[in-house]
Amino acid sequence: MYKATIAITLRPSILDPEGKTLQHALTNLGYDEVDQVRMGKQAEVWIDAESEAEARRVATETCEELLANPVTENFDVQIESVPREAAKQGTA
Amino acid sequence: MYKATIAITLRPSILDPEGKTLQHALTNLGYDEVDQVRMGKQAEVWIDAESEAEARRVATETCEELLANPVTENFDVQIESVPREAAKQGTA
Amino acid sequence: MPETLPQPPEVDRALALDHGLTSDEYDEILDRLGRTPTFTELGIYSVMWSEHCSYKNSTALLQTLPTEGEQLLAEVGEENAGLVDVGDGKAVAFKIESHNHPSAVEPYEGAATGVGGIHRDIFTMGARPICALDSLRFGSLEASRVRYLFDGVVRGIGDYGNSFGVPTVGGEVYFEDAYEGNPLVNAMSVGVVDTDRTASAAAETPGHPVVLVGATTGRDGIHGATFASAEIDEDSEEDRPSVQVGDPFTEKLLLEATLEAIREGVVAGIQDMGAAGITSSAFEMSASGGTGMDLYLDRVPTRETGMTPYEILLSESQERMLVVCEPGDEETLAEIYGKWDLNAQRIGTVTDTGRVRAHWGDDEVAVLDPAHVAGDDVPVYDRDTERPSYLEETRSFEASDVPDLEAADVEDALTTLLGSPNIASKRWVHEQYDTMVRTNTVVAPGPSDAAVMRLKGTEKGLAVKTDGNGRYVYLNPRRGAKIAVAEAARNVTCAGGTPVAVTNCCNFGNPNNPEVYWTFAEAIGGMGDACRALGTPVTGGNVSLYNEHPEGAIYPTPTIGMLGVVDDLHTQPTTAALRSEGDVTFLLTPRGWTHPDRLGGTEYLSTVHDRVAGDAPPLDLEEERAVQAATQALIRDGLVQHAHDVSDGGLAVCLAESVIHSDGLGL
Amino acid sequence: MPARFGVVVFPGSNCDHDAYHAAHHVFDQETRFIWHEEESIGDVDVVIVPGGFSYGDYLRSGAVARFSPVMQDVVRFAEEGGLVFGICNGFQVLCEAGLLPGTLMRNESLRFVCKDTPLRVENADTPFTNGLTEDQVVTIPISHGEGRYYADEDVLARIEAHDQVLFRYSTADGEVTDDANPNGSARGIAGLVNEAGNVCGLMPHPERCVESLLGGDDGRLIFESLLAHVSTVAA
Repeated sequence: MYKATIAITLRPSILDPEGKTLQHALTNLGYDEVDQVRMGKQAEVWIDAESEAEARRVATETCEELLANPVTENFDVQIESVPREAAKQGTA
Repeated sequence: MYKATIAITLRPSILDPEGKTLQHALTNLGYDEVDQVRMGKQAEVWIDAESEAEARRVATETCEELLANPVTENFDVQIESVPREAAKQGTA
Repeated sequence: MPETLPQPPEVDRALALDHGLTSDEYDEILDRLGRTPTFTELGIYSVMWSEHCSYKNSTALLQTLPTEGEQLLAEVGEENAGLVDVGDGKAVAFKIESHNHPSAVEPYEGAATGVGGIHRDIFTMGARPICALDSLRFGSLEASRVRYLFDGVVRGIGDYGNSFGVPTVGGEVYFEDAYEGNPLVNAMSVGVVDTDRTASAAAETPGHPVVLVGATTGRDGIHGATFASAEIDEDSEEDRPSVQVGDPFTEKLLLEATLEAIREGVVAGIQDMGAAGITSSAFEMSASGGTGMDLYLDRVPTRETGMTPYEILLSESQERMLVVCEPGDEETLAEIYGKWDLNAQRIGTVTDTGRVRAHWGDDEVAVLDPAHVAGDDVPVYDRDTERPSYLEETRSFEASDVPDLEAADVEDALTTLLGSPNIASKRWVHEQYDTMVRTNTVVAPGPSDAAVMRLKGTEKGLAVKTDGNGRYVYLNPRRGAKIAVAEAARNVTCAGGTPVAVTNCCNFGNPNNPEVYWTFAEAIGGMGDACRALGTPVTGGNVSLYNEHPEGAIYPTPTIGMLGVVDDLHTQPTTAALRSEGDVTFLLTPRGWTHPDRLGGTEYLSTVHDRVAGDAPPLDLEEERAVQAATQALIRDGLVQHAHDVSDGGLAVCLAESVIHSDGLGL
Repeated sequence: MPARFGVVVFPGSNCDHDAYHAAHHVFDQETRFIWHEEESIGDVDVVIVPGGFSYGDYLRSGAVARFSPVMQDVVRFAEEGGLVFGICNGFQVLCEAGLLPGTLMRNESLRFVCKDTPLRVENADTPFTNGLTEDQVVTIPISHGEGRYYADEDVLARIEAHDQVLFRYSTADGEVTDDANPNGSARGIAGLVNEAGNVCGLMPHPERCVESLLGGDDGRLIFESLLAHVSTVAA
């Protein structure tokens, strides 16, 4: 069993109102060191594949077909091997 | 300049309706290898700090105070050093 | 064979007290069973005898309320939604319920699951929800935690309602220091059903299969019911193992599947799973049917591994219902729910043993009498009462204690009132709600005293409103509760409707405090008086006790959900907005009425002079009924262009609002 | 010659009944629901992909719905010139399905917004707007949380060049300003058609304002345009 951790982020040129609002709120809370915030999504996908390469292929395809919007988003896939039963509670 | 990449995920015991629906959709699309999906958020925060430890402290505090909901979410902070001007376009 | 279980803890008095039961209640259980209860049985008693499920501290009082009316169809139980016949072969199911404690911990999910739960109470009766309303109370907006709670609650109500596809058309929002740390989130749903298509909530016939339909079961909100009966204190945020999470998408599927199953006639009995999940529906259906049930918990579709019978029985996973069907109908049931991608798993059978027996494989983990757990034998308490000492101080207030208003200050006072959070426009709130989906909204929130909804297929409409004023009830519980009913009826009348029936949500403090229980008893008394005088019987509702914050009890706050019928939808809906130049405005009062010159409990006194004192404003129920009857007659005769009730902020605010809502007209 | 309407129903759609009520009860047209698992949409002149929260709007509005079996046939119907009308969530589904350019993102205010909204007519020469006149202002309710239209600059340029924009958010007197833009949509775009002009996406809900009883009936003009187009094509 493998777990893909997929970061789905807005392409840099695209306006991110949520990031802008959070950066503003953090400055108000006194975090002047915070220069910019960009919000994205993280998908954790447990894949029952034979090999890491197989898991990576499946993860990449699920992004291209559904999880990421090609018009506005980039995605990055990290794969790790996880014990089987951990998946059920999503504790891995 | 440092960049914190923060994974904000639902605590395992919390129901994830979005993950449940997407896992179902992927299976319908023929991705039977997909055993489970959990959706979360990823925050990229550019921090103008003196050291990596300083950046990590700021990033962790912003999560505790604003970015993560303590009742339903866990968070994990990764820190990397990034060139200064890259921050502006968020391209790092 | 299901997996073997970890050894449950030893059951003793201390564990019972941990579970929120009192020592006397534990003795009552030992006496009734003649043995020590199993760990699972203890969990069942703790949740079913919580205030939230048993109403043990309020049943005695609630029974004094008028519940008869020739238009009422369903036999009124505290937990079921009322059913009112509105003619044209249609009946209206409506109810208001609280989700205060969960919303104090997690505002977004607390409010969302409150909306989901109240809609299930409606469609479990076979009715399709046509609109939702809410009644919200928070601490002062100065506190950032209050702003966080307020934003989370509004988003939760919006996201759930908008996705579920039922318009949120009305409500009220109040900000008072007394609600700091313990917000009130009351959600109301109104549904319509053909009178010959209603569904029963009883398990009547032994041998009928018992089927669990809807979402899978997880460890959500275990002990949510008991938690709702315990005061919120600093460390209560940690002892919540798992917050209940709402899934409006699954609820929409559950609604369509359930209405389809009822239409196909394969539902003999059905009950929504609210607080206490499988336990409450199984025991309540058996108690009202006078039957028993054999349940096999290992057949329940679970979302997490290793769940014990205790956890499965008490889980409050959302979007689930318990259905009883005739033998042989299980396949059709599974087919209908399967079409909507939902589980429909048989987990037991109705029996004639007068016991609910829960099994884990071959082991019996609980055998209890539904009458004792959820029926007539549940303990009922009549607490002692004591007139609160604070009344001495508040009633000593005289209007002369504050400087009279100089002519020069009138304008400032009015603008201060119009800008105060309790009176200012709530557009920021209701513009986040879909107020129009299902295209029945004739009068949406904003310019009107009540929302008016179209009843497709008839010339009629429904006027619906939520109302309550905690400050009035704090200053005079009996009169304050009367005013809550009278004002809700007045709002429905001004919108062109005739008040028909009421649902209530009683939000009070700790019942073991005699002063709190006095305000509760007095308020119920006043509510009964007003419902009798105005001819609007109570069809059901909800009680939420233990609403406290660090310094003491919240304002005693009974909120009223009023249902009215608009006979002619094309001519009678009326709003507060001035309509055309040259119209004449009248102040309608009882004959011989004179201004009582009293400022007690007014928004003016609180906002301009920062004082909460005096007696609640005067109210004569006979005069109120006469003024409303006159208004209804004037509207029916087509003489009324606009109508608005005088309430918070008095006549000045009432006139100002009429101008503000109009299209550039003046007065 | 009546027009035959088909209203697609996904799990989670909730404006399907409203579209059906408008087409069938208000305009007295033959109308049927098309369940998302049906392979064929059958004999229809206009397919309405209604508003709502298909699949709960999880991940992205319309992201999951586009894979429903019925969408394959809707795409075929569109490619053969059939009239496809995506309203609100339906607009999002058509973008995800590639029938319309660009995408709909979360409102810039980060809040759901539901209110009557003035729109300025940009192109009155399409099957959806032939009953209106250019620069006319109509008021149609919006109700969405993800209504911010976005497309890359080159795509926007092409859309403008082919006069594909039908409506822009405007003030009551037709000014397209930032204040009049409820969600931050690029160029104030509220609704557009594909290059062939037979597939339309519109964020506002015309089916919610076809009866004056509910406070306005500017939505009639769009339905009337569709009926007029179908009858001229058939004649």
